[in-house]
Amino acid sequence: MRTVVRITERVVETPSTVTLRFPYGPAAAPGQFVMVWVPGDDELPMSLSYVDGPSRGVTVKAMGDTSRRILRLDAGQPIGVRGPYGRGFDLSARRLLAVAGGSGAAVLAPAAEAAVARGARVTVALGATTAAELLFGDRFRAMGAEVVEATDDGSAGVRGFVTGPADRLLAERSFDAVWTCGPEVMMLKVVGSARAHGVPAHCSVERHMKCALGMCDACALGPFHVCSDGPVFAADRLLSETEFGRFHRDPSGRRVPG
Amino acid sequence: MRTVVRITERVVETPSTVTLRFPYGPAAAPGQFVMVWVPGDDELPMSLSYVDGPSRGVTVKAMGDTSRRILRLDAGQPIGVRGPYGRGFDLSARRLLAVAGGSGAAVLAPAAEAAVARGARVTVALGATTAAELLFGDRFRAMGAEVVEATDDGSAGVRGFVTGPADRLLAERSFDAVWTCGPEVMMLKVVGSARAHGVPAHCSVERHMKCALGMCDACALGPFHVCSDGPVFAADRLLSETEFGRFHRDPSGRRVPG
Amino acid sequence: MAELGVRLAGLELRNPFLLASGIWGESGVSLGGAWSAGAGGVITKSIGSVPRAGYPNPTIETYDRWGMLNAMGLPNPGIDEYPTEIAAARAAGAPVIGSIFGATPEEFAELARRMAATGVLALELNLSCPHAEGYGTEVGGTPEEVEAIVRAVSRAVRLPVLAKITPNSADPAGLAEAAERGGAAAVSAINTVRALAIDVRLRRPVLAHGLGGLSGSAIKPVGLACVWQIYERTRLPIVGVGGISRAEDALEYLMAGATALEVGTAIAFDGISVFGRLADGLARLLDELGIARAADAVGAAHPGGAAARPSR
Amino acid sequence: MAELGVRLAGLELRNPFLLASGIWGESGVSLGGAWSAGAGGVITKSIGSVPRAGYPNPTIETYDRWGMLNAMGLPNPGIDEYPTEIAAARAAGAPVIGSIFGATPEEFAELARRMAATGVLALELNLSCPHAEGYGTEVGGTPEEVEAIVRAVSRAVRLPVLAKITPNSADPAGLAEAAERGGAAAVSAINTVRALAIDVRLRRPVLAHGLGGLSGSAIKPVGLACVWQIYERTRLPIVGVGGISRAEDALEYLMAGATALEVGTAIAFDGISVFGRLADGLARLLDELGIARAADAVGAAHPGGAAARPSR
Ligand SMILES: Cc1cc2nc3c(=O)[nH]c(=O)nc-3n(C[C@H](O)[C@H](O)[C@H](O)COP(=O)(O)OP(=O)(O)OC[C@H]3O[C@@H](n4cnc5c(N)ncnc54)[C@H](O)[C@@H]3O)c2cc1C
Ligand SMILES: Cc1cc2nc3c(=O)[nH]c(=O)nc-3n(C[C@H](O)[C@H](O)[C@H](O)COP(=O)(O)OP(=O)(O)OC[C@H]3O[C@@H](n4cnc5c(N)ncnc54)[C@H](O)[C@@H]3O)c2cc1C
Ligand SMILES: Cc1cc2nc3c(=O)[nH]c(=O)nc-3n(C[C@H](O)[C@H](O)[C@H](O)COP(=O)(O)O)c2cc1C
Ligand SMILES: Cc1cc2nc3c(=O)[nH]c(=O)nc-3n(C[C@H](O)[C@H](O)[C@H](O)COP(=O)(O)O)c2cc1C
Ligand code: FES
Ligand code: FES
Repeated sequence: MRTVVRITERVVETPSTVTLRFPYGPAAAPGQFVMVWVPGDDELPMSLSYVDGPSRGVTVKAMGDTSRRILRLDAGQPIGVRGPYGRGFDLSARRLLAVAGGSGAAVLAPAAEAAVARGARVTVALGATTAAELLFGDRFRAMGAEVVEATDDGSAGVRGFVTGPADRLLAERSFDAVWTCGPEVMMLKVVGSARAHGVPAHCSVERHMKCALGMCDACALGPFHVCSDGPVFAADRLLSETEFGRFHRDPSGRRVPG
Repeated sequence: MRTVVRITERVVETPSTVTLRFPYGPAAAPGQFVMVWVPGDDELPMSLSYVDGPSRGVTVKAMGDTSRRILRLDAGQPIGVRGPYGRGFDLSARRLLAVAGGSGAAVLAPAAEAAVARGARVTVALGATTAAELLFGDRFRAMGAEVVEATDDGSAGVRGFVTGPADRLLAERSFDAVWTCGPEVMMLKVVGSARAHGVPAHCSVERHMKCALGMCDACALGPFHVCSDGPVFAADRLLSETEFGRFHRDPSGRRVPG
Repeated sequence: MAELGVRLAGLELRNPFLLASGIWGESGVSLGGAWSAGAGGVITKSIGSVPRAGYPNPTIETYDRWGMLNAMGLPNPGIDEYPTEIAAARAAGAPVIGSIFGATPEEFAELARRMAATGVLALELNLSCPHAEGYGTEVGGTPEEVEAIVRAVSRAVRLPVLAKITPNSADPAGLAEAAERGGAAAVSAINTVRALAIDVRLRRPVLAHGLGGLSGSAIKPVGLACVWQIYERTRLPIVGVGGISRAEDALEYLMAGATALEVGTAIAFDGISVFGRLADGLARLLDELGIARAADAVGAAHPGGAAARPSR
Repeated sequence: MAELGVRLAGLELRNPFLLASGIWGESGVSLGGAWSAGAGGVITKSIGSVPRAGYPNPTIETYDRWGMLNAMGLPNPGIDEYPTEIAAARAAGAPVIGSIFGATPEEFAELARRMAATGVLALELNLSCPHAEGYGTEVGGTPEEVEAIVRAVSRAVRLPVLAKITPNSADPAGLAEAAERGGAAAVSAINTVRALAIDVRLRRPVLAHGLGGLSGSAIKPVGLACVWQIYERTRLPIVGVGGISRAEDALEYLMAGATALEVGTAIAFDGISVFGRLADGLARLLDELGIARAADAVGAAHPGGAAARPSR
């Protein structure tokens, strides 16, 4: 039940991030992910960065071997796609703060677009190591969102982690909801700020995935399976009911810290 | 994919013939049959003698062991039913002659009812060994059909085979179509008369059945499978393309005369 | 248009789709009908030494459109009467492969001689019916038995011999290796998978015989695994069978290593016209994938393709 | 309401539906979750001596809603770390059966000792994974192997031992007989059926490992046949597994001879709430058929019912 599609377009978004576009039929919601099979290699979960219409897309950051091979794929090459899986974002908030670290903007961009389409006002705190790595800044601006940038090296926006500007925005303004996607320690901090300011937060969580069907237990996170109950979770439940931010499981199912 | 149903009513139609009624859902057309499974015994093809509504029925004549056991079943007993299978009668004729021998009336009665409901004028030539064995005479009369009877012993109607009155009716009146069901030699004669008078005839044919799905070849008749291409056939094709009336196949697939 | 013709153990087939044994296979006219509907060739019902009525009904059970259970019990008219049917099938122009079943190598050999005399182009040995006492898997369930029967038949006739093996084995490919040693020209895989259905309201097995064999889409993955392993462990041409109902299924089997294919249960669900649709569909699919000939797809999913086969 | 509780090899289960090994079975919280969702008990993922990552993805393929193919490759955290998970499952109140896999009788025995120490109520031996090199069917494919492993484990621990056997055998019931000789308290049948899928567009097997195991509705008739034959040839209680997703499926297995049941693939298609639906549905179905207790249905489809079992 995989569909083999050919990549129609390859867009270099940042030095380490590439978007691959491909035709894909099944309806999807922002926040959902697909399993992308690179034949002869591996199959990885990837959020849909383009969710609607005939041409979908995933935006891949160079991490380990497989992601690096994925982002070297070019137009015309076949990949296997199955999904979409999981539950996406609640799109009902009117005043939204999206906090993205690293490739987190890949899932927050389409979700923010959908929220804007429903009339939300969106502010984005966008973080990266350096200016060139800021992902989808223009895409956020094009949808009418206000973008506050942060870079580790200060080459653009505020110097330092994006959690700083995020906390400041939460202190200065009123939001109905915070969405965040990025490294787990970043998300933990953002959730802490949101709590402090009484704003409900949702996180898009990553865990090792195999079946993506809520069966194999690879992505177990407390009482949840990230593939079917997530990847987007209410932060409150993540903190009270799971080991979020403390440990995850490696492919053997062993708990490893972090 | 059998449905197990409980017999709701048992009606003795003639000394050798019993109707069993039971609830059954799937839509059926007059002339179609079901496979009736008597648990612990056998599964036999039986035409639906009651085709519509929630309560269907089959009308069973005592032949060999299994049919005798079937007609001894009583209300409350469970049977397995699958189907309906096959193709039924073309109901477009306006002036119809139905020629029934033995249990043949079981399939011709519901078909005639359907034709009458579409405005046809139906004449029935109804044959049996003796008066008490005439099947569904009242049912035919109740639908407004004219019934001409024939019995081997002359105890009712014309003495002799029903083929006699059938031939006479064809000679004296105009019909658009002849339908016949009964012993194969009887049907052959009726088809002969119909041909002689230029009236197209259709026969409901019996062959040994196993799968009823057009697969196992048990019911092969020339290029046809009675279970899926029949049981109702245009007489012309039966005579020109098959061994109808000359031989059939036993359960092993061997040709046996008759 | 892609070339569908394949060569199987010396037979030239206009397409890879053979009528599977036991479906439309008792009457010669039906065999001819399958050919007219577009089959590449036809395999007869398995024929034995004497007529057999088979088991009483119920003989089949179906599962939606993905599976079927049967225990026909090898009904067949017997070898004495069967030449008439072969003659009718040949008269219709069909390339006929005669399927036989027996209880001993000697009975197989004798049936093979008599079947060969009818003018069939090849023989298929049913070593694999899972529900016939004294036949099928009961005589073809071990490599030793398979080898002995195949050898007896190969010595008795000049025709190519296809050994049809069972998936109900710890090592189906080992049965194929045994067939290869015995002199088979090809191996057909698979026959049905041992199975059972119970009617909970009647508290009894559905089939009169109790145990039966599963066929249809449900067993396609099982057949593919057998073909895959046989491809890697023998040099025999393989006839893939089990759950083929769409062009994709057919191409899966070819790429797993099958040279020709058999189609059975799909005929119950989709009618005999499935042969035409399969041939058209396969040609289109090959075109789409830029494969010029069905034969070029054989074994293509193995790393190294045809080079993956053992050499001798 | 019909009584659903059953007694399996000394364990009292509130209903016959056990979580099958390999599904929701790595984390103790998940095991507890299956219990909370209504399972009668839970079986852990098969645990080995050392952590194993399993095969790379793709590890699964699905067929509509009637089947699934997997080759996970026995990923598991290893017996050193696993006691924490068992503790979490037990804390949730779940009756836990520990599944283990090893390469030799000695490794099985050592794992059994360590698993027993975690407080599980019984052990299930995975003698039947069809796609793990050096484990599963490769060490439990013959009666001799099954007997030796079961004997080694039965001697090593006091807990009831369930031998989980493979359908990929000429004679699965013979494997159950061997388990009985070795001292098993019960036999679980079946594990998945050896199978393969090919992606014709990519010209390669879908699963990274190539061969995998078929599960889900497609194998229900296969599992039923195994349970039926084991019921007739051994006196062991049987745990029926393979394709159970509706109450009718469950009752089929009970009537074929199973005392308890395992549910796996249905969880992927229907969610963990399938346990609640199965229990409710079975109770209703038993009521409809006038069967007072699930235990009364066991073997009911055999002529003679429980009397059909061999006596000793
Ligand atoms: C729901 C979800 C959505 C994701 N969306 C995106 C996205 O939009 N863009 C993006 O770049 N990345 C995304 N990822 C992460 C992506 O799946 C990979 O984890 C990442 O690309 C690193 O893989 P690798 O094989 O290159 O790294 P490796 O060096 O092989 O491994 C690095 C780490 O990647 C993780 N990983 C490897 N295989 C898997 C797997 N099957 N499932 C989950 N994690 C795995 C492991 O934790 C491993 O420690 C998402 C992950 C999840 C769970
Ligand atoms: C399409 C069709 C519709 C039929 N409709 C009716 C009907 O409405 N009422 C009715 O009384 N009978 C009907 N029959 C006939 C019925 O199926 C049996 O053939 C008949 O009842 C005799 O069965 P038996 O087992 O009692 O006879 P037996 O003594 O066992 O056998 C007598 C003959 O019955 C035939 N027979 C046995 N089993 C089968 C079988 N599986 N399929 C076909 N024939 C078989 C054989 O030709 C056999 O020689 C129909 C048959 C067909 C094919
Ligand atoms: C009703 C039926 C009858 C069969 N009879 C035979 C037979 O006589 N000889 C044989 O070798 N195989 C027989 N088979 C097995 C088929 O030839 C084939 O191997 C099997 O059904 C798998 O293919 P399919 O899924 O396309 O049906 C029979 C199968 C069915 C369904
Ligand atoms: C993803 C997956 C993983 C499995 N892992 C194991 C395992 O570790 N040990 C085991 O004994 N069986 C394992 N099995 C087999 C199941 O326990 C069960 O026997 C089989 O799937 C048939 O049941 P089902 O049709 O209900 O899934 C696994 C099955 C699946 C689908
Ligand atoms: S990936 Fe298998 S349960 Fe989530
Ligand atoms: S009964 Fe099987 S083909 Fe008609």
